[in-house]
Amino acid sequence: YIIGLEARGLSPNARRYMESGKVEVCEWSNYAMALRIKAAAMGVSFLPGRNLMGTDTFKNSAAKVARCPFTGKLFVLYPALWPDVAAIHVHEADVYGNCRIKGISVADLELARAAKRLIITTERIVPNEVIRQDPTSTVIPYFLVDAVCEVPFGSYPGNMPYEYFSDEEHLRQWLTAEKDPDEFRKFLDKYIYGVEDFNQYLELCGGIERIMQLRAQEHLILNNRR
Amino acid sequence: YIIGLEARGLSPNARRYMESGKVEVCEWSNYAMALRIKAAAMGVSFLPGRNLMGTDTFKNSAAKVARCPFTGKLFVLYPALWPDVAAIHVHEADVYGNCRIKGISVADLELARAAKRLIITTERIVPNEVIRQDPTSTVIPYFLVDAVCEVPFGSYPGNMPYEYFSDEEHLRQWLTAEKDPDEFRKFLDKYIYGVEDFNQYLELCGGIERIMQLRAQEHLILNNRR
Amino acid sequence: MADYNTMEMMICAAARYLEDGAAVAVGTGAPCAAAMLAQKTHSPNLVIIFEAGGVAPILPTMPISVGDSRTFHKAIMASGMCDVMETMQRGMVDYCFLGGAQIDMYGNLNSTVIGDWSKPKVRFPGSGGANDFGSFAWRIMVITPQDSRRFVERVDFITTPGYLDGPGAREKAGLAPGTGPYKVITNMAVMGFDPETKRMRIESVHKGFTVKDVQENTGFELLVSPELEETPEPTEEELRVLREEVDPHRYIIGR
Amino acid sequence: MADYNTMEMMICAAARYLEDGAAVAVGTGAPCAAAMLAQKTHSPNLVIIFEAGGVAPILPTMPISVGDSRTFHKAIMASGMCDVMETMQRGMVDYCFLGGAQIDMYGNLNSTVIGDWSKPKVRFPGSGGANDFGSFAWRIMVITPQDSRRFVERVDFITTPGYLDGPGAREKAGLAPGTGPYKVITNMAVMGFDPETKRMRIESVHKGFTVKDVQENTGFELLVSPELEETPEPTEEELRVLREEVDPHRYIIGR
Repeated sequence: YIIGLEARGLSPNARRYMESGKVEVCEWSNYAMALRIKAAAMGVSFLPGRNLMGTDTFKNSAAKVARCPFTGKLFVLYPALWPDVAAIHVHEADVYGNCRIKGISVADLELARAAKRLIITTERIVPNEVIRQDPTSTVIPYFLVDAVCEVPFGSYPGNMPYEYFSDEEHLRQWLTAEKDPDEFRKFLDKYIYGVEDFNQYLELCGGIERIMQLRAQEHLILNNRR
Repeated sequence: YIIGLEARGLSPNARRYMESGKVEVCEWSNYAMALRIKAAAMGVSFLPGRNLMGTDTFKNSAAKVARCPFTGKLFVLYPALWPDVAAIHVHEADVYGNCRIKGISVADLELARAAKRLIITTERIVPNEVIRQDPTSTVIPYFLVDAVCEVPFGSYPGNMPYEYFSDEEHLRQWLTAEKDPDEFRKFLDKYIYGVEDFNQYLELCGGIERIMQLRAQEHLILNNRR
Repeated sequence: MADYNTMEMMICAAARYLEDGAAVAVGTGAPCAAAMLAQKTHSPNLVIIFEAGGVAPILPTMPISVGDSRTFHKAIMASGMCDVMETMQRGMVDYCFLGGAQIDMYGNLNSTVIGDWSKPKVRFPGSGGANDFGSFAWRIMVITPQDSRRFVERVDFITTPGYLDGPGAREKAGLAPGTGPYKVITNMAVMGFDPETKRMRIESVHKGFTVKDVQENTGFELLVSPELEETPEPTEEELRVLREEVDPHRYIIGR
Repeated sequence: MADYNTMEMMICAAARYLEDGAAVAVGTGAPCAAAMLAQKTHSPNLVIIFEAGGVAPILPTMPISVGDSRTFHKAIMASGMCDVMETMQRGMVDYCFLGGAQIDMYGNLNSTVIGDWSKPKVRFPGSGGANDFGSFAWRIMVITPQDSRRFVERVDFITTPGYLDGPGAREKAGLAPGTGPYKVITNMAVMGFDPETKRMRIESVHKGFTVKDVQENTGFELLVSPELEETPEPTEEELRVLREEVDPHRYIIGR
């Protein structure tokens, strides 16, 4: 679970929960988590890494230390992690779930292979022939996929490379609302519980007009619309 | 070392050596070798796999068996392999060595990351701006690369996807020559030791005319030239 | 019934085991022909996978190498060896096809040496991807000639695991439970494996051959299935597709 | 000399350590600004790497997230987290930048909790990629304000390894020999680490500050380098590039 939002600060709501003692916490690192998912993706129950060693992060993780039987060097062993469900938003997918991603993939390719159930949302559905015309571009094959949903702008308010930038104003509003539980409840009622579907949410946030602004931002085009 | 050439049969010369007792042999499997290279590419000295177990292939490898500390399951552990030098032929590279490959990559991406020295040969050099325009397509970054050589048709007599098919006639001639050590010597003198460079070798084999035939074959175009 | 040769018989028999929607890892040659035939007849959604990275191609012709361009012609993905092998290691591939110089009653395969390993009489390529396929796929299929020099009491070298030395041995070695040799298809018969003893048994005999013929060309005692039957012959349609679409140049069926 | 603020001073001081041709793993904020500044001044061939997969971008503006589009704008490669982290694990990245709520005399960093871990007074994000960076990069750089609540005798929680409990401790824990904290850059001084004891020491003090100022704002005893000097001030050119090209909106330098 991620409570840090980098340059945007911490999620106040998540932080409150973490400090409340209501949730049990386990420490890992980004690569530790990626390795755990990669282990599952490779079909093995553990993988070695040379991180976490010597730290309290290690002590409060579920990882173990072992020696390499060939070199005698110490390694941290990470247990494989098989997520029950993963949702990945991609640029293009065919109706079967063959997917293409443009730009960095973080740990999505490993995640797609590790998850027990995989939901793909896609900016656009493309014909199977398009996929088959350039198989080098496929990064997730259909047999890993349980559902494909065409959700244009589905990464909003997040950034979708080459499509639209993140909506920092909306995210700021969200994080501000989180500071006060009542405000946060109101925010959620309006934007999440109060809407029928994703398109309604998008409409509330400025709809296609807003997306066009974010698209211009993504492409580093200056504009004076706001 | 590979002595099997699949549908083409075995290399008689390699087989002779293997049977002569002059070379020491160690057994692995394709995925075992890929895992060994992948371990090096990941920066760890071993990786686990669920193959080789229970077989004489395992007994005559240098792999070891260990239990997963989390699940108690048995795994074969493979020692990392850091090749001294690797040579990889790619479709496009810039002068710095940023590379693009079209089609399957076998274990080349892992190999590029594992090798101590990496030589790239490329069908064509492209400007750095072309690489930077589509960073998703880069599979080998320049900082892994020690040398870049522009060698059009450099995969000949092998297959280069989307460029030209393998020259089965020439390969048959080669394998036939290998059956007799004297014939093989003559073959090597003519085609390898007797030429100044790769382009001369290509010329001996039919030059650009032959490549055009192989290109037609690659693209499944029927032609009557031979 | 149409005339057909031994190779055609074997390919048609093998193809029938590949049900629609299954995934099969193949090499070049007869196994690939069987997979193509299945895909062009009863299993249009068969997923054909090549170890070098080709996933679900629409094969235009028989590949010469498991890594040539044909193996990912109009494929859904052109990936790499680790991705394919790890897909298999996760248990996502149902069938694989293997061959070998020797096979024993437990379906163990030898494609490494004849004679002593350190001083071989004959040296073969070794595992290649065979051990991986045989370790990872749920069901191992073998196409090979019935010959007592091939069907031996004990293989000189276990390159690829069958049921090793009997029931429970694969699991004890660490291989995934429920995996192992499934069918051995020869010029004379189709053999399976007894669920209790994991020993090879004759399940069907091709037209023109008898159990005795099969046993005489086998170097160990074969069990016989209680439901022994005659192998169905290739149909006209199977032969037509095989000859016209799968292998028009008779690279495989002309052998 | 031009006027400049604390943040500008820290960024300029940090940028100077990044020599041409080096590789540096950064997050968002001041470290990224320092890397951009270095690249636009003395280190045009500096390789900037982001943990989510962006490799050697030409940064058009400051990224908001380590995974946003800016991090691979005109990059040489848009890869993924495993590839980047494994590149670091292979020892191919020279520098990384880290921060934290607490740092101790051995350069250990805490970005997890203040107070007891199981009942934290304050909960921070935890490692994120910090432990990985601090384990893999050759040299750890830290930009942080000089404050005795931050510079503590013993961090409440070692999120990311510095020299742990002293000489040889990293190696004993299994971390690569020769790696560890390198420079800690604050509003008052640049600190390095004594090669023998691995303890933090003052190496240069910024104009307007004294060793005493630094020590008074540090919760443990600092060593002082025998070659103590005054930190060079930012040059006009550095400030111009920083203000006009790196951070024109003053996201970082306006803090």
